[in-house]
Amino acid sequence: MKILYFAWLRSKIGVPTETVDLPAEVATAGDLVEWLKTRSPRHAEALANSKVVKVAVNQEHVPYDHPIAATDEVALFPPVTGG
Amino acid sequence: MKILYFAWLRSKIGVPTETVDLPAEVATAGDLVEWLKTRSPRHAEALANSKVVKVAVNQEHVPYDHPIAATDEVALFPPVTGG
Amino acid sequence: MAIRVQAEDFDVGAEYAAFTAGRTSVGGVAMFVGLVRDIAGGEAVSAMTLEHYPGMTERQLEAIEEEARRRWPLDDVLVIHRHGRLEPGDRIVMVATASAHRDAAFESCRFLMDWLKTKAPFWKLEATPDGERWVEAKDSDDAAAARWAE
Amino acid sequence: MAIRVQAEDFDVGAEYAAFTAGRTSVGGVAMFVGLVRDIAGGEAVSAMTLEHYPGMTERQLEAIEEEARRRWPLDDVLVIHRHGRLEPGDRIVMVATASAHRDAAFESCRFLMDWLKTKAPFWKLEATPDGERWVEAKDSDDAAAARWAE
Repeated sequence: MKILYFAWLRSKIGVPTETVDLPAEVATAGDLVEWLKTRSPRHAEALANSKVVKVAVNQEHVPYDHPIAATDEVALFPPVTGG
Repeated sequence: MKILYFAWLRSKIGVPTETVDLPAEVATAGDLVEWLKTRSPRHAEALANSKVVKVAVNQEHVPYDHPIAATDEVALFPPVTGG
Repeated sequence: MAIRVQAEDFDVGAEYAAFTAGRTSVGGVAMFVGLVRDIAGGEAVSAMTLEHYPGMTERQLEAIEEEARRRWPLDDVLVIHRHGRLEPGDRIVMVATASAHRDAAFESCRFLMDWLKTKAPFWKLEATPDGERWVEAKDSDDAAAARWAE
Repeated sequence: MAIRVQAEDFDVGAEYAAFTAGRTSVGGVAMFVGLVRDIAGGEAVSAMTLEHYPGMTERQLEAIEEEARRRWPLDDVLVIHRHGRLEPGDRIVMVATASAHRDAAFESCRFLMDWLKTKAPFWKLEATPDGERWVEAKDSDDAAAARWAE
């Protein structure tokens, strides 16, 4: 699965994108955020406060209970601040 | 006293402005509207429905109980429709 | 601050450029431009003539602007209103407000338009296939202005 | 209809002119232009960099526009949002809506700005004397967007 990071999530994790092999038990957006925390201390720190970690699946905002599949484009980012 | 008419009040009465000598008993904007009705059948018809006859004294909107003096600039017009 | 009542057309882009030139404290500019429609009340309109009360118009617009500045923190306000004969598609009015904050810009711009429609002494005469007719004041405009009563 | 996400600046006057050219059924155009302020949260801001999520940005803006057209009778909608490095006074965003009626134009323009601030994937990085900092989302923006919940 391809994962994109934006804004301070990107700079804290240190890469704009990474490709991961998901274990079978990671079924939702929320599962993914939890699982990503175990990848490195940088991931753990960046994703510590899930209130400010938003998830988009295939370019649509989704809640944490949204299912994810290996072919999805998943993006993690802080609350948006455009306009 | 100089009186100005605008929009359909002007076209119904037939003049944009007229100068009148007020009798002493005409003390308010409302008195003036009533008194003007007696000047001609055109005045009477134009001013028949006082709901749609607005009064400004010295270029400020005023209610009918507003006092008027001979030196005031008084204007009568329908509800405004600009913008 | 600028209040202008004029027969001449105005250039929205040039007005916007002058309004914001050199400003770095403004976060948002809200603008409204009112135009002559080719249809009104179901009838075709070929032209519109705007009559106004010179002197009182400027006075009322200045009072409305002062009220807007009292209510919202505004960097600047622009109101241009035309009079005379206009055709469909022609610009009638432009209001622009600048503020550090977008809510203040949006609200003051709408406030100015609502008050202008109910306080500024302008009257519209429409030319239709059945002849000329004076536009009647709308209850909805009074209701819109009443929203802002303090 | 036009949604544009671009690094280049835009010309408000030219956009307005193109937006209204040849239209005679539009009674009002509401516009909002968002600009970079030289101060934010009490600190001087020398520059701002807007990051976005290409693809999702356009998708979200199109969805927001569709929603606005569903809610109000609009003749046209324009949304331009820049990304990249900007300086104080620079334009960030422009929204314009055209309708026969001014309330529809005003409300839809504000709706678009409120939703854009809470849904469109843009992030602002401010350069201040203390270094760079990511702008935090404001509760007031969420509250503004919540106004429009149906």
